[in-house]
Amino acid sequence: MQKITKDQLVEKTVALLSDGTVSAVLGWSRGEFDYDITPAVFKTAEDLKENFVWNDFCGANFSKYLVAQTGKVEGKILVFLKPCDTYSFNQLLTEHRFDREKVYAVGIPCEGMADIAKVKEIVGDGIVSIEADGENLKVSTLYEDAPALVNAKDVMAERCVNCKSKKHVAYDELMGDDGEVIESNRFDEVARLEAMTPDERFAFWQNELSRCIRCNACRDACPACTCEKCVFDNPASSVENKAPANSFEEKMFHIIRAFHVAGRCTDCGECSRVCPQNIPLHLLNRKFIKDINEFYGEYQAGAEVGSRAPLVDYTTEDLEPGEVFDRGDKDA
Amino acid sequence: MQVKEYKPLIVAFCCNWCSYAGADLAGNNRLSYPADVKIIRVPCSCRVNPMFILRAFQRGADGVIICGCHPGDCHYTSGNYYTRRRMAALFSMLDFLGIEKERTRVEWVSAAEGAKFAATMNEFAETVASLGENKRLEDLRCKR
Amino acid sequence: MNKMEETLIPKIGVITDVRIDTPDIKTFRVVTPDGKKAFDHRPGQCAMLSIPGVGEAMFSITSSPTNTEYMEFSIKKCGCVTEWLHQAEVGQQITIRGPYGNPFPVDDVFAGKNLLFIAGGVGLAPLRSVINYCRHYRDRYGDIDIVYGSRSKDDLLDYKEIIEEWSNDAGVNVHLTIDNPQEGWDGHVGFVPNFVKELGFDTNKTAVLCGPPIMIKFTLEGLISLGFDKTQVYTTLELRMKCGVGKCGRCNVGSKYVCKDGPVFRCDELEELPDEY
Amino acid sequence: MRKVSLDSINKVFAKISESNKLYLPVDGSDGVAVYTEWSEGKEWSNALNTVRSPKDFFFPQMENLMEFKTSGKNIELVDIRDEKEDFVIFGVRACDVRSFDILDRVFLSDPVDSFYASRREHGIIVSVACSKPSETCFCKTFGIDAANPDGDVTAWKTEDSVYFVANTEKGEAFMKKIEDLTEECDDSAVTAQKERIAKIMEKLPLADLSTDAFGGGKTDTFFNAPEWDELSQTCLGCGTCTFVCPTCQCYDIKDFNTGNGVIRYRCWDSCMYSEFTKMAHGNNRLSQKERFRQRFMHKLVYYPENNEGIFGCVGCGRCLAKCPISMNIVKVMKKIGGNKSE
Repeated sequence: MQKITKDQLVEKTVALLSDGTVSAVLGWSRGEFDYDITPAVFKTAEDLKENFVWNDFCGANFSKYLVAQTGKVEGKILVFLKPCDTYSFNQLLTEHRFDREKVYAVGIPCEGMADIAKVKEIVGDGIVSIEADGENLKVSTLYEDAPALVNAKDVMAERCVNCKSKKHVAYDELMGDDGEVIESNRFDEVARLEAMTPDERFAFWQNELSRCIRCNACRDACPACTCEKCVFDNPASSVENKAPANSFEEKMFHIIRAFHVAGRCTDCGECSRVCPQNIPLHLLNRKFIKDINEFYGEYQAGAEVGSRAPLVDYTTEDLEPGEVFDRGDKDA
Repeated sequence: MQVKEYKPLIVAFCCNWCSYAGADLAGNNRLSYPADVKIIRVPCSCRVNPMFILRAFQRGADGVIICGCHPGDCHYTSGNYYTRRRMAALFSMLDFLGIEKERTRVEWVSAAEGAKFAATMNEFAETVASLGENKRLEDLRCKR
Repeated sequence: MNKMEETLIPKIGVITDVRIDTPDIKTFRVVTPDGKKAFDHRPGQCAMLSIPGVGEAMFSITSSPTNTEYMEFSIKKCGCVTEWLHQAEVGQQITIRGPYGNPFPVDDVFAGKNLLFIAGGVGLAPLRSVINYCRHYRDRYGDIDIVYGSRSKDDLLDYKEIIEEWSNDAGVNVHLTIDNPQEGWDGHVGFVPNFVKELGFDTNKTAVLCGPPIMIKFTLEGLISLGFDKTQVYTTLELRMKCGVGKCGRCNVGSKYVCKDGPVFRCDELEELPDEY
Repeated sequence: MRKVSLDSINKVFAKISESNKLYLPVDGSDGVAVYTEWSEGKEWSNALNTVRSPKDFFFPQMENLMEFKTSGKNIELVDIRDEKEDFVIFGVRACDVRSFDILDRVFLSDPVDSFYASRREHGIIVSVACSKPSETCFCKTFGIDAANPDGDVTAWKTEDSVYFVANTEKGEAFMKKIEDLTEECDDSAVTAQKERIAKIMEKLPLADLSTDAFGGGKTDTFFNAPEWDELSQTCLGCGTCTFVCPTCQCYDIKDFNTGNGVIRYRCWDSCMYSEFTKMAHGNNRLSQKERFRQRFMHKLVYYPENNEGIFGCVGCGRCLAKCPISMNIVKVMKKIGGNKSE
C-alpha cells in the first residue's frame, strides 16, 4: 500500500498546472486492467482527473523520458520521482542529458512496487481487478468467486525487495516524508553466483541468456542508455545485429550493454522489469557495481550530481586486473 | 585422420609507444615467442574497447592479452590507468559469466623489455594452451 | 524437398563493362557467367544486386528489354553497396535477382499516345529503359518529348546517347537543362519544374516523371497548372527494400508494397497512399 | 473422437518422438513455458501459453539462407537448404494456430518463400483448446474459438484425460500412430468443456472489443488521427511487441562475414526500430509516432485490405502482457476506434 494517495497527487498536479508552474505532467495513465499502466504526458486537469493513477504497479522510471520530453514541451514539465528514480534523474543531469530548468521534480515516497508475475503465481491467471486493501492487495479473478488477499510484501518486485534507498536525492518539492538509504541485501545473489564454480556460472548464464530475443527493451528502457545512436543500431559498427544469431552474440550484447553503463548504472532495475523473457539482467549491472565498490571504494551513481563515474576516473594505486582474482578465493 | 597439434591463437593488443616497441626488441634480439601470437598495434592500451576483445574471441582467439606502458609511463599521461580500471571490471565480468579468467590478461611491457615481452607471451600461450580451445566465447560460424 | 525456385537466392552476374557517366554515376553492364542476359524484364522493373558481405540493394534496370544481350544499371554513389560497386572492375562477379515490381504500361496505356518523359539527375536511369523501348517500337507511339535536367553539363547522364541517338530520331524532341550557367553550355539553364512550365506542353500527352522527390513534387504541380490530370502522370518510387517480393515489410506504404505493387505508380494512385514515401 | 488418460500422455509423447521430433510447451527453470523438444522426463506445461510464439517453427528468428565463397573477382553461391523432416508441434493454442494462416498469406503467396513453405509442409500441428483463458485474451474479437481450435489435430485437455480429433490427412496419420494408446470415446466431456469455456469467454474483460471500426479502405479514416501522438508518446521503440507477436512477419536480410566465406541470413526485424526504413538518402518514417502507427495500421487496416478483411492480429494477448510500457493493440483499438466497441 502506497502512503501517498492518487487524489493527493492529482490535487497537487492540477494546482501546479493551473497556476502555470508547469505546462505538462509526466505521470502514470490507467490501463485496461489495474496493473497495465502506461507512462503518459498529461496536459489538462480533465485528463489527469480521468486517467492519472498511482498504485502498486507504477514501476516505470520517468527519468529517461525527460531527455526527449524537455525538448518537446513549452515551459516546465512536472515529473514524479520515486526515490530510486531520483538517482537516475541525477545521473542524467550529471551527463547533461536534459535541461534541469525545464523540469519540476516532485519526489514521492514509495513503499515498493508489485510484480504482476508474482501476483499471478499466487492467485493464478484471469485477473479482473486489483485493489489496495491495507497491507494487502485484493485480487479478483475470473476463476474464483471470492477475491484473494495477497500481502503486498509477498508480491513485491525483486528490485523493491532489495530496495537500496528510500531517500530522494533530487526534487523541487517533496510530498510525504523522505526516507533513508537502506542497508540492503542486493548483492547476495551476485555473491551466490560468485561462489559457484566457473562451470556452474557458465551454465547459469547460458541458460538465462539463451532466452534473449534481442528486443532491445532492456536497452531502450535503461535510463543510463541514452546514446543518440547505439553501436548495435549502427550498420557501420559491424556489430549491428537484430537477432541473437548464436550464444556468442547473446553474450556480446549483454556484456557490452552492462559494461557501457558500468559506473553509471544506478541499479534502478528497469532492465529486468521490462525483459519479456525474465532474464535477471540486473545481476550483470550489480556485478559491476559490487566490483567497483570493492575495487575502488563505495560509489553510488546518481547520489550526487556531477560525481565522476569510477570507470572514467583512476588513482595511481589502483589494483591490477590480474589481482582482481587474487583477492579472495571465491573461485577456489 | 591426422590429428593437428593444438596451438592456441593469441591476440595481443600492444600500445604503440611501449609494448609494440618491446615486441620489436624481442624480435631484434631473436627471442622466441609463439608464432600464433598475433599482435595488433593500438595507439594506447586504453584504445582497446571491450568489443575488440569479444570480437577477437568471436573470430577464433583462444586468449587475449593487452600490453601497455607501465603505469605512470603512458605516452598520453593517463591512458593506461583507464585501461587498468576498465579491464579489471571487464575481466571480472567475463569470469562472472563463467569464461575462463586465464584467457584474458593485462601486462605492462616497456620498450626496453623485449625479454619480458617474449617471456610473457610464452607463459601466456602455455597457460591458454592448457585450457584448450576457447569454447565459451566462440562463434561457430567462424570456425568452419 | 525438391529444391524449389527460391526468389531470395540470386544468380551470379558478371560486370562486363563499366562506363563513367558523371562524376558520381557509373553505368554497369551485367551478364551471367556464360555471357547471357540474367533474365527478361519489362521497362521500369528493378533488380536486386548484391556483393556478398557488403549488402544487397534494389536498382532500376536502365537498359531496354529490347536489348537481349545484357542488362545495364546506372548507379549513383550514395551508400555502402553503391560505393563498393563504383570501385569494382570489369570481370567482377556480383549477384543479381529479379525482375521485381510492376513495369510502365507501355503496351496498353502508352500505346498510341504522345509521351512526355521528365527526368532529373539519376532519375533518367529508370526512364532510359522506357524511352529506348518506345524508340524501338517507334510506330506504336505518337510524339515523344524528353525533358532532362541535371546540376551541370557534367552531371547529365547518357549525354552521348541523348545527343547522338535520341535527338536524331524523328518525332523525338529532347529538351535539356542544367541548374546553373556553365561555360560551354548554350542550352537552357534552370530547374526542371520551371522549364516544363516554360515549354508549356499540350495536355494530349501521357507524362512519366522521375527524379528527386522535391523535383517530382514541383513538376507535378507544374503539369497540373498546364492542365494535366493526375491520371496522365506516372512516376516511380524508391524506398528501402530487402526481399523485393512484398514480404519483408520494409517498403510497405499503406496497403501497397513498393517493391511488388510499384515502383511505378500513377499519380492519382499515389494520392491514395498515406503520405509516407 | 479418441482419448487418452492424462497419466498416460507421456506414453503418447514417447510414441510420437520415436518417429518425429516433438515440441511442446515445457516450464523452464523460471516457471515460464517454452516450446521444447520432448524427451523422457519433460512435462507438458499447464501454462496458458508461451512467451515466444510458435511462429519460430516456421519463421525462425534467425535462419541462414545461403553461403558465398569469394575468390578474387569470383563468387561461388552455395545453396544450403536441406531436406526437412516431419515434426510435431503439440499444444498450440487457437490464437497461434490462426497466426499460421496469417503468415501463410504472406509467405505462401506468389512468389512462395521456400524456406517457410518447406517447414510448413513438414510441420504437424496438434492444437489444444484453452481451459483457462487469461484476462489479456481477446481472440474472440477476431472470430477465433478458443474452445475449438484448428490444426491438423485438435486436442482437449480435461482434468483426467486428453481428447483428440483429427482434422486433416496429416492429422489422421498422427492419430494412426497413437491408435494403440488411445481409445474411442463419445464427445460428451468435450462438449461440456466447450460450453464451460464459452461462458468464460463471455466474461473476459476484453470480450466486447470489436473490430467494426477497422478494416480495409480505412486508411484515410485513421492515418491522420490525432490520437497517434498521444498513443505513441512514451513508446520506447523496442521490439518486444513485434518479437512476441505471432503474426509479425517483417524481416531483415543480412550478410555475416565469417572470415572464410559469407553467410547470408535473415532475421526478424521490427517496424518499431528507427533504422527499419532508413536508406542511404533518408528515412521515410522519422519519428516513433510514424513507426508506431505503421505497426497498428498494418494489422488493422493494410493487412485486411490485402487479405479479404482478415486482421493481422489474433488476440493472443502477448503484447498486452509484455510491453514495457503496457501500450498495446487493445488500447490503440479503443482509442482510435472511438470507443465504438463500448
